[in-house]
Amino acid sequence: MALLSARQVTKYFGGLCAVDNLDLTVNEGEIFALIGPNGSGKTTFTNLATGMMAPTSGHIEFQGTFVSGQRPHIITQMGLVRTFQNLRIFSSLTVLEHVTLGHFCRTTTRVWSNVLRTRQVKEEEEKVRARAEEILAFVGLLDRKDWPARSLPYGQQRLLEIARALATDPRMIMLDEPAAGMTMQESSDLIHLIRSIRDRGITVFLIDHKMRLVMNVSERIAVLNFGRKIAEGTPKEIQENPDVIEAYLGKGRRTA
Amino acid sequence: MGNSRLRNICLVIIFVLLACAEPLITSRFYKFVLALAVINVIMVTGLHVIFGLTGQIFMGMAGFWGIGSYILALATTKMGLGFWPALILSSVGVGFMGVVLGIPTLRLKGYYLSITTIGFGEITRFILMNWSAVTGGVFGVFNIPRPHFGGFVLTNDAHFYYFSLALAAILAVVAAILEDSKYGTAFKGVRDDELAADAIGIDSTGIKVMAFVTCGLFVGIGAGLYSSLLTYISPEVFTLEESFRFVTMVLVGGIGFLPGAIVGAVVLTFLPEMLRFLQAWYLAIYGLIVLGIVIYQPGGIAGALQGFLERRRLARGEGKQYGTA
Amino acid sequence: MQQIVAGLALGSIYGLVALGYNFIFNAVGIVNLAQGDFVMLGGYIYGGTLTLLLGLPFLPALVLTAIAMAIFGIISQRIVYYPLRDAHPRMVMLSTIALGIFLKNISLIAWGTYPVSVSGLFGQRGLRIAGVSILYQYIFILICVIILLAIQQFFFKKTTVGKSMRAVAQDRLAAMLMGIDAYKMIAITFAYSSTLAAIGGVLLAPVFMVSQVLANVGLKGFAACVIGGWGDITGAVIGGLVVGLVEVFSASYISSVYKDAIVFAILIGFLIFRPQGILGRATEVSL
Amino acid sequence: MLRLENVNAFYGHIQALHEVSLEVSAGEIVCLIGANGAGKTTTLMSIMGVVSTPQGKILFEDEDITGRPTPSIVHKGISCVPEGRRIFPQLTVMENLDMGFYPRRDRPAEFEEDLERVFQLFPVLKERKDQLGGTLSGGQQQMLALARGLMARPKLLLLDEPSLGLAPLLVEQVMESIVEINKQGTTVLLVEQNALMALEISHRGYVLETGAITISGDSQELMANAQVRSSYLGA
Repeated sequence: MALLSARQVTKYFGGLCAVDNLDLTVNEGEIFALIGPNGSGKTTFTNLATGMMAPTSGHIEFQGTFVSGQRPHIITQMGLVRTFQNLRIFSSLTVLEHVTLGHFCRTTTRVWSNVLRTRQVKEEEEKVRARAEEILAFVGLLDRKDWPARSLPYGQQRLLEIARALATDPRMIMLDEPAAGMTMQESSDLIHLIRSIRDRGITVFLIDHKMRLVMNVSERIAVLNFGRKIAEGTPKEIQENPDVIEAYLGKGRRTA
Repeated sequence: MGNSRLRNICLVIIFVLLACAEPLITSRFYKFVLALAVINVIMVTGLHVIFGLTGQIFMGMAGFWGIGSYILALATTKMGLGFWPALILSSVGVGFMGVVLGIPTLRLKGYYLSITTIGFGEITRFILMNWSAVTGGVFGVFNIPRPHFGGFVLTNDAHFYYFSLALAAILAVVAAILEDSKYGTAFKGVRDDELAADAIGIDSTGIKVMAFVTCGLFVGIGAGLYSSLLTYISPEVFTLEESFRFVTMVLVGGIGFLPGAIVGAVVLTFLPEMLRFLQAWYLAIYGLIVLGIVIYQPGGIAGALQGFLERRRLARGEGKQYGTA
Repeated sequence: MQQIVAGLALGSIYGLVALGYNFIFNAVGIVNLAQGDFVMLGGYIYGGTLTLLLGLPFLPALVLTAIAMAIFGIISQRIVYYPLRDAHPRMVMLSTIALGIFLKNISLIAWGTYPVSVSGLFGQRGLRIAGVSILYQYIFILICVIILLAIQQFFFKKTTVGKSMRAVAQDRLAAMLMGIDAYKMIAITFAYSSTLAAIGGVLLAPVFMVSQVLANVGLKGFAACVIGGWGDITGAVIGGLVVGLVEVFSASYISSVYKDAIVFAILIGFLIFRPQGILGRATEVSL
Repeated sequence: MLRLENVNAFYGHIQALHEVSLEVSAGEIVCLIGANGAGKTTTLMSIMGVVSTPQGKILFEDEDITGRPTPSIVHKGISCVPEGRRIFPQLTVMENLDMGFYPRRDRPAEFEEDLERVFQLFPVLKERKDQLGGTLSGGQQQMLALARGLMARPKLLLLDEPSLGLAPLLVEQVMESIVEINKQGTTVLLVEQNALMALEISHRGYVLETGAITISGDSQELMANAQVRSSYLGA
């Protein structure tokens, strides 16, 4: 069943066409990857789907509702969350605070009850905390929960961003180059993490350049070039596709 | 800093010191300045929420202050409202101005927001001066009543002082609770990275408007007390320089640390008065002092305190808690 | 016609002030909120000291003011920017505010509270065309600004120093790695933007009187930046002209009491509805 | 040609480099590999004088350059292509190259000659010489960054993560041009995340872990080293 579908989505920046008449469907429960050369429109598509930008034409539906042009926080509340290619960590918050803040949009108590510290507020805080700790344990950061997030090593900051996104209880998570800057070991661990995210019932949409990761973990791949989709299929089909080799992969197999 | 225990200890110490200070000051003038300082503490607590916690450089404090002062002044003298309803009205009124100002934040960030708030402050002063029919124009408003409890009116400046101090303490506690709640974390999240906050489902615009409204509610109370303390107000007080002075209070205290902002408010209320013997030079020197703080102690009082605690911890041989990254 | 020329002349000076903002903004990513006070200082040095006190003729006074302000720009760069170069831009913004407060009050001490009036090169003489009179001073201002812009254009497009200043503005670290002494270029940028402020002050002195109020020109220049689009040189000039025209027309057709308020209202309108300015080329300005 | 002796570097009170010693001889490609945050960029920035190095010694052609201001180091003949390319987005390709020529601006006669040389290496830049740097694609920007670094005619070229964020196809192209640059006589110190790639094109390599050099040697040796293989090559 289609969870996210893009229909004839086009995005212009000035005269430059970043996404060109793109049709894309991501099914519920799959791990889907979008690859392509730099500047081929992958991140732009993520921005369009999560409301950071509005498409010039066309539209994107999530769970059958239009999301294109919606405001970002509404889309996240609908269950579509993303991470960023360049880390965006809250510099003054601790690891645990990141994850509790991720759950903020699912909490219900109001300001005045928070100021009066009612029983509901205390119960809610307890619940949010337990949930945050569960997610931190899931990504393997529980022992660092009281660290200031900015003092985590780079790879762990990436994990924290994923944890923060998972705390919003999403149905689908879009990971924009999660392995960038990760060591070989960390990106191997990421493969397991991505699989277990899917096993929690969350659909995964992945953008990355590390072919070892992409080919290993994804079930379906679409390839973009100059904003247009040039191929779509299983990892095996993609690796053998002459157009993709020509535009993106290259003949050598040196890249990891 | 992010250390709520340190914050609470500092708050207790500050309010105890302020309570003890009143009898120690003998000069009538400085007693008055002390009362002004506590009113500024209330207003700076509001600014702390929007500037310190939410990171929005709000340069229109004079606007909030002016509106709040005039609401109380006009409500008591022209509408015949009692002091208490008028104080609530000024708080709510300025809180509402927070919504009005918050709406532009739907689209504005950084400098744009700051400049819009400067514009807001200047336009407010302009209206207060020129809308003579209502505001009395440049002549201002006279005979603003003092607070009362039943038949007991706080004409005595000392009584007024303790009354304001009690309100300031209550509001500081409210601000501290808010800071420790999930909303406090959300404020800081929006301050650190608005886009990231949006991406995890936080309505950053809503959070900013909320911070503006909270600021307005606090400033409204302080401004009302100001009118009542002086019993006379006129528009030429509410200038851009005053807005800057409030921002400087937060800065001197250290952005994001409430006790720091409060100390900043007290210091910067007294400093210009104490520099008055320098006559024409005093504002120039005041500018230099602010410049010096920004350059040499950018963390403000909070930064100095943190540095001190850090050095002491190191001296005691407790290693850093976190590894390098 | 009269108003158009007056508006354009005034506007071109606002444009100069706006350029002053833009250069510093592009170079170091901060808004120098003391820019208006620089204009005021330029006006005082020219009007208060060099012309009235020393009785210098126009040209030497202009040149001396420009030099004095260029040096002042380098000094203030050293004080308000350099120590804070690695701090958050908001700290620099606040330090420029403090500098502004300092300048305003020091000028009160140095030149007193009474406005200084300076008669321009042409006094109140003017040109009469078809029954309307246009002050020579306004025409002179327009010519000065046009020449200045032409020189500036050449400087930034063709000279190595100009190009390296642009490079530093776009990416300081990369520029340093090219062997460019970035902090020297930043100092030059401050010197240049202060010189622009000084020229603005000198040209405005005969139009307004020189007083602390002259610092309000900073706000007009800021409005010009926003209306034209931040960081954009053409935008700054266009924005300045718009502000100048609006001011002159609202003074003569609505009320001179409200002219500043109207400029402010337009500024806020732009901030809210079109923050990228008329040209809309500049990307988002964020702190 | 370049020698680092027991260099320590600090960010505030956090020590980023611990006693780093390494050597690059003329004509070599030497690579520095390691995880993110291990101190690779800090090492390069210390050489360039961007990070202050209170302790240790950095020698270039037997001359102590520790703590010298960046411009004077560039004038000595070291060029650095920083991480993330950092070309000047609002300058044209030509103006970008012009900036690269800055250390040799007193010899304008050689400009054309050098320009021809980099255009030969990267023909695509010639086609786009009047385009603004920011409008180039990622790969083209990387080419421009390399070309800009070469315009200084450096004796030693420092490259920081030239493959970062590039598509596999482009990574290969960039690596090939690095080999070509080296063949034409420029010594290269290459910092890379992509360890396999870096070791394949380099002569020698160093492994940096949390600010200290842990393993060093011949690139072939490193590729065979069990620890390198498990941590960086994913084998």
